[in-house]
Amino acid sequence: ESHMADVSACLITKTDTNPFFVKMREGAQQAAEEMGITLNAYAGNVDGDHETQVDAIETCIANGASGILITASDTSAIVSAVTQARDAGLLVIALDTPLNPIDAADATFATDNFLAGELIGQWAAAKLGEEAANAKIAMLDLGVSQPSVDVLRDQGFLTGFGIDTKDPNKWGDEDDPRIVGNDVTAGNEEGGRTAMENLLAKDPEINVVYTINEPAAAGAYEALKSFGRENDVLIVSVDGGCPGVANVADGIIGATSQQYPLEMAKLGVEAIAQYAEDGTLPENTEGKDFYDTGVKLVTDEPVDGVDSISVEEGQELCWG
Amino acid sequence: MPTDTDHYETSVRERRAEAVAEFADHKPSPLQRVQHALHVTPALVPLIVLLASIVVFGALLGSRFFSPFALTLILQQVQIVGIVAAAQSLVILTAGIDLSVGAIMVLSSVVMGQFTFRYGIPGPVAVACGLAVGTACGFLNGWLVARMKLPPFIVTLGTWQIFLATNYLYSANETIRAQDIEATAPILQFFGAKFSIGGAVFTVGVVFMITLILGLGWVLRHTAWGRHVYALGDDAEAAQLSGVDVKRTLISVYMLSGLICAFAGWALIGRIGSVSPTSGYDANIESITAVVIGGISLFGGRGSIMGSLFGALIVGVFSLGLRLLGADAQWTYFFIGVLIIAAVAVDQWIRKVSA
Amino acid sequence: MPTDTDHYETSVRERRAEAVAEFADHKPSPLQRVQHALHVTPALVPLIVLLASIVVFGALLGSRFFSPFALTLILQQVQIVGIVAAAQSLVILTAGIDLSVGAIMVLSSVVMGQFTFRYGIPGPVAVACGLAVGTACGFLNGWLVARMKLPPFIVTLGTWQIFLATNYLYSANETIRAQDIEATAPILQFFGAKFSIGGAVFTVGVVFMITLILGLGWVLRHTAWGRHVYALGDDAEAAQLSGVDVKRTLISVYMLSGLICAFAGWALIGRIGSVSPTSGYDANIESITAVVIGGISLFGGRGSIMGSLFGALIVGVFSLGLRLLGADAQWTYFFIGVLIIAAVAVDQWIRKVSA
Amino acid sequence: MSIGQKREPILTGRNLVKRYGKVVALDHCDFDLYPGEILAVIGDNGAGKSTLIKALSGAVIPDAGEVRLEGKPVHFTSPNDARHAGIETVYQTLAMSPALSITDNMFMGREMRKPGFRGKWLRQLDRPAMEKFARDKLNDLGLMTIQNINQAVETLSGGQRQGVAVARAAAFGSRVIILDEPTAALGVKESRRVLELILDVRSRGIPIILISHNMPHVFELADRVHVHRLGKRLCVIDPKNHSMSDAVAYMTGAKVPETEFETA
Amino acid sequence: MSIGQKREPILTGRNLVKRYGKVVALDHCDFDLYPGEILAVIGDNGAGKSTLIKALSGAVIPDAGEVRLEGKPVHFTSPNDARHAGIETVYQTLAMSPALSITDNMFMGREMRKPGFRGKWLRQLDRPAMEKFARDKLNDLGLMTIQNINQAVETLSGGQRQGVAVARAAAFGSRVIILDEPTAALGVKESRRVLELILDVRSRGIPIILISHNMPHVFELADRVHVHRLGKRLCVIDPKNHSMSDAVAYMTGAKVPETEFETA
Ligand SMILES: Nc1ncnc2c1ncn2[C@@H]1O[C@H](COP(=O)(O)OP(=O)(O)OP(=O)(O)O)[C@@H](O)[C@H]1O
Ligand SMILES: Nc1ncnc2c1ncn2[C@@H]1O[C@H](COP(=O)(O)OP(=O)(O)OP(=O)(O)O)[C@@H](O)[C@H]1O
Ligand SMILES: OC[C@H]1O[C@](O)(CO)[C@@H](O)[C@@H]1O
Ligand SMILES: [Mg+2]
Ligand SMILES: [Mg+2]
Repeated sequence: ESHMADVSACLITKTDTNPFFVKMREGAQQAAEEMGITLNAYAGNVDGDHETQVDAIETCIANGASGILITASDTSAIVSAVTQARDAGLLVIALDTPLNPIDAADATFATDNFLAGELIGQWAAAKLGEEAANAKIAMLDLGVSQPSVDVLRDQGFLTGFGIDTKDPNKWGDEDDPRIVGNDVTAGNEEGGRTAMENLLAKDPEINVVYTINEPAAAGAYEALKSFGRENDVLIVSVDGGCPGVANVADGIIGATSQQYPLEMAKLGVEAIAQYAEDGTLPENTEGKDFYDTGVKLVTDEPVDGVDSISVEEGQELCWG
Repeated sequence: MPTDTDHYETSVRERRAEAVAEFADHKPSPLQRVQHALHVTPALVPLIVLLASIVVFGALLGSRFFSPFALTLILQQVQIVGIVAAAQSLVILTAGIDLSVGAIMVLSSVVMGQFTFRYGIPGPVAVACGLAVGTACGFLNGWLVARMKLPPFIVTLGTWQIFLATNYLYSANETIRAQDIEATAPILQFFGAKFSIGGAVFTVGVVFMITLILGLGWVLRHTAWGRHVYALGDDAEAAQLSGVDVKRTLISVYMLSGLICAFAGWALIGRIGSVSPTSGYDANIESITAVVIGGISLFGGRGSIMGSLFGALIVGVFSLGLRLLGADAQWTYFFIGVLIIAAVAVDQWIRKVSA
Repeated sequence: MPTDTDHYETSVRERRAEAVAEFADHKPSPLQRVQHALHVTPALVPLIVLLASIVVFGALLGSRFFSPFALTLILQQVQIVGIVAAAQSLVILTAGIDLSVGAIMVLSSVVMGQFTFRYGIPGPVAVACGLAVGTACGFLNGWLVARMKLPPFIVTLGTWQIFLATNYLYSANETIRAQDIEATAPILQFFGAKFSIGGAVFTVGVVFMITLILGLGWVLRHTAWGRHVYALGDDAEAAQLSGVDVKRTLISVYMLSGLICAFAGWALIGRIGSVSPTSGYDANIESITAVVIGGISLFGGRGSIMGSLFGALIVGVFSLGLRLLGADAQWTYFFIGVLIIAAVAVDQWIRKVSA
Repeated sequence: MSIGQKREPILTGRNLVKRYGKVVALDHCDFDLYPGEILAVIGDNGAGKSTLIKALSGAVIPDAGEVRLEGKPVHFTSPNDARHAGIETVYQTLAMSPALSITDNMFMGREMRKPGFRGKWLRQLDRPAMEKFARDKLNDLGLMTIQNINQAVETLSGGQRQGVAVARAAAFGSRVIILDEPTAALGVKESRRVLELILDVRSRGIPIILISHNMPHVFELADRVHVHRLGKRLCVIDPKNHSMSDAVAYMTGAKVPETEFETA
Repeated sequence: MSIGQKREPILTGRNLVKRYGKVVALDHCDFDLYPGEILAVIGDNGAGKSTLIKALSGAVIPDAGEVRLEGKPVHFTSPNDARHAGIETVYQTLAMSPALSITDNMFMGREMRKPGFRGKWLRQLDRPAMEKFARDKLNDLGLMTIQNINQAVETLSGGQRQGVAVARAAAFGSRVIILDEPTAALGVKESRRVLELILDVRSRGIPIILISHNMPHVFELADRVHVHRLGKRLCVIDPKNHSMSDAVAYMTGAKVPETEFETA
């Protein structure tokens, strides 16, 4: 459609190295091509790089974009810049990571991150059975600024596992003795490995590892391997990228909550196109304050009471 | 005391030059005249580069770039680095370097925020406290450099870590939300206040940055303190002997630098709306980059503070221009890297021939 | 040529000292003897600090810390910084600095990975290509410093950005998965191979780091090239006049530094299993920190490369020790900051009195 | 000029001590300068000459001992203190900032401020006044024709620099002028120019302390010669009654003087 | 020593030119050194003396002109080239690395390697051999009793350093030894020691080029005096037939020589 040619959208991700965001970008690019609109993609240098995202938002405003898709690194701090964009008439959609407050964006297309955490928590608890009472858990979180996605997954996991989360808006304030400790990973391999090592040194008997995402899980696995613990520790994660699902197949990760970034990207681009055409705003999922793009637990060792799909099914749905 | 001997060496060289000058050819070529002009006006090279890059991106991008809106957006995007670069310039003029600028900036902004929200101190008082903390950090740097005679690079490498750790520990990594600040202590966001003239949008922070740099330029040129800063950067031993209180001047420079960084922290709240202890991580490298591209010598005593404003703007023009072109952000870094090396190579060339 | 005059100055001072020594009291106090010992063995201070911190954390944490397991874990955690610090030490011994070490490391590791997976080149060849790229980056730095006579700080500030941008642009930000590497080109993970002796776990990377530093220590002490590196760092002009090919030696130092960084890139793949273009962001500052704590003078020509190993280990001991104590990670940075300043203050003290 | 032992000295040092670590640079040193005279200070390298004049000019604070100016004890803690008291020094290294202008250098540490608000509150320099003063002083001394009083010192020749340094001292030094090796490393012609400058200053009645290794210069100019050895004054000799080789013999310890004031 | 104009010179320079930007440091300069002689080179500051000897010793590559050693043209591109040809230089700045040992400094740039595998492949230095050689050479010259041949040069006194520099030159200089202002900034006693050293080296038959501003030293030691002015050789004089003031008058242009070889 020719009238779409001057419509443009922006995609701003946390980094452009995490395969999740690489896929998200590809998905958005493809959707944009199909719709006949222009897409400009920007990213922070590292997970947590807030200023670069602000600069990118401003660039999108200057560029006369119709809307912005953003996975925010600092979910509170980004709000001012987002408000500025909305005031300038742009549609702002949070992808993957809700803003704080969530209604600072016009819409949010995301995994239900709390549910994603809860699923792997429930699965891990059921997997251990009786032993869950004596578990030794390592929590590999994202970053010290505790962005919403970080808190939701962590607290979801603990809830699913049956641990009191104290303040649900904050990780690290729990006092359950089963938690060996929290450490941050920046959501990448290097951080995952060092954090895992630190926690192992604290307590070599760790047998459950929660990880914020699959790159961090991969790093944690390297650490466990170097300590000869790769076979007797349960790693759970979130993402469901093809490499991650392959890791589940290989028994490296016990279970992972699969997200659908291509869906987020596609929906986001479509929503912007729609908005540019007639000003329609996207709707939320029934009963939620965001549009839930869905989450499925991927494992080959299903447990009672927790819905899951097989690795084979997971591989069909996976991305990257 | 390398400065002592540098001076000696220079004077010996000068003397030699004179004795031989008698039989050397003296008519300057046009190229030499250009070099001379560049030598006496150190901010000229970055200014030319700045204008050239605006013209090039303007040609490539048309009105998307060459509009009051986009051009003033650049000002907004460089304001933090620009303010910090002013602080960095002062320190570098004394032949020092300050790696802790970013940490002082964030720590000060966190103090402003936490004092308001944790202790319920009124906004203006909290801001004053933040400015005082920045100045105190600068004092610590200055004291270690001037009194303990430790190398600035190492001192500020150390205090960088110390201030940043203090910032995280004190703030408990807590972001203070823009909405809360707006409700309780809007003065914290003062530097973010906007006004527009035509399509051009200015913020208080941008006005502050420009005023600050013009003001510092004036002070450096028209007050005794300013002359002393240049003198001690040029040759600390000579300055001391000719009556400059080197230690006091040095400490005052680091304190002023700390204060300016605290203002940058205030401006940072205005820019991002919230108080975020994780911001400004790269401010030290970015400010040094601006200063270097701006033509201030890392060896001290030479260069104009206007240059670092131009340096910061050049980086801003490249960043926005390339982003608008849809180029991968990495190209910006690539070109900035090339620009840094080119800037110092040109500088070397100017010095060599006009020496 | 400040080195020239430094030399002049030193020789004049020495002469003066002699003339007056005749009527000065010469018996050294015990304190002076300690200072002398520290002066002639520059790695002694960091070694003492290292041992002391192991003892303190051992006392606080008992066997959790004071076990072969935990102690060798520290070695694993510092291996990358340790290897990069070896490269950094060489450059700093020549009175230079290399801000691009981290960028060279990542770029090399990405080349190793992409050459294998994008072009299907066999692992060992791809590794060799990665090592060659690292060396070439070092050559560019060395050429700009030695031939173009640009200041190392600025050159490597520029190439840092250039190499890092190249890395991102070339890799298209693609991470290569550990399992794929294991299947296709396990040699890329060679440095991660581990073996244990008792509870102590060693990796090839750790062994490489230690061998590298011992080897470089030997080369610096027992070959002409090593003596030339010290000589030119001490006084480049004097070294040139007394027959050292300063430019060639300088370039060779930067090339070797690049090569070592490429090895660090290889070791990085071993450590994180995968090839990730975002790793090693802080390697430059961490390596400089290790070198400074290790007692190598930023002014060149003085210090022992063993010192930087100790420096890296001190940082590692503090990081793990404080984590195990349950302290916030930020305390590590705080103490490292204090340590940096303390290290240089002690260094200054040693020089002053034994001068 | 007579060797005025009976007159009151203008500047004296008594029992001055200065240690640098294990080095004793001044070892209970005495010193006297009389009005209107050129006093040369000679001595071997490292004998402590520069340290002595630094102690007299506030650049070094002695560990012990007393300095008196016109009979009154003074305690200089910086070169500026001595300057305010009218003692000006041209140091061995000239102490100029190469990148700054002649005017800036002449006024370094004692800049003039504009009158009124701009001076008091903005602390603005009074450039025109400073420039005029600098130009006048250079002319007064018949020094040289410097084109542009605002040119950077680094663009001057060595001789011109030395001239500016001496002019600075002469312009502000109302009581005593101290010159540390003003001709070292200078060519023959340029040395001559500086020597004439010194005589010129003396003819205006200001006493001068001249440190030099150059015996012919010392014997040509000085009224009295203070011989410094091993951190203290060995003796003071009259150049008219002593040969250069005597002086060198004293300096090096080859010959021992009978009394401190050989010529008194 | 006779002024051997008839003998073949050992080292000659013809029409040497060296420009630094707009400064012409060597302006078609000629130079001759004869076997066994001490040739002094004198001239005002900046006349180009140091540049001349740098051109002869490979530290500077002349823009034009020719250098011949024993009649054969040579093209030195680094100090090491000149060294290999047997020309050793003690530069004005001594050119030593303060933090390194006496041995390291003596062998800088021409280190000895261990025989066999360790030398060839590991490139290991032969420290014992180097130390023995260094000690022998210092003793040979009856130089001084240095306790520890491995002590850092920065721990030596100025006189000792100068000694080491001269010893290095004497040890390796088989054809020519060049000394640039070896006594500048040295005390009287120490200067004397260095002068004796020079005579000592000459007595072993090696010709010496001596640059100095110190006329008494020049006239005491030199067989011939090369007067350098404005970048070239103005004349060569015999110190036995000329006074110091003649020499200074030539140097400064106050007097013009009749022929280039006044004494030839
Ligand atoms: N700042 C200092 N720190 C340490 N030692 C010093 C310092 N200044 C001077 N000395 C020492 O004090 C002694 C006296 O030095 P001083 O400069 O006064 O000698 P001088 O007679 O002026 O020598 P010269 O003729 O070489 O100028 C020397 O041994 C010198 O090394
Ligand atoms: N590396 C250089 N770069 C630029 N100019 C130089 C260089 N070396 C020497 N010159 C210039 O060449 C001229 C001759 O210098 P040279 O050192 O040869 O003089 P000299 O006769 O040895 O003087 P002195 O007696 O002071 O040692 C001087 O004008 C000097 O400034
Ligand atoms: O770093 C955290 C980020 O990583 C992901 O899990 C993808 O790997 C995202 O969903 C999340 O925002
Ligand atoms: Mg002196
Ligand atoms: Mg010379």
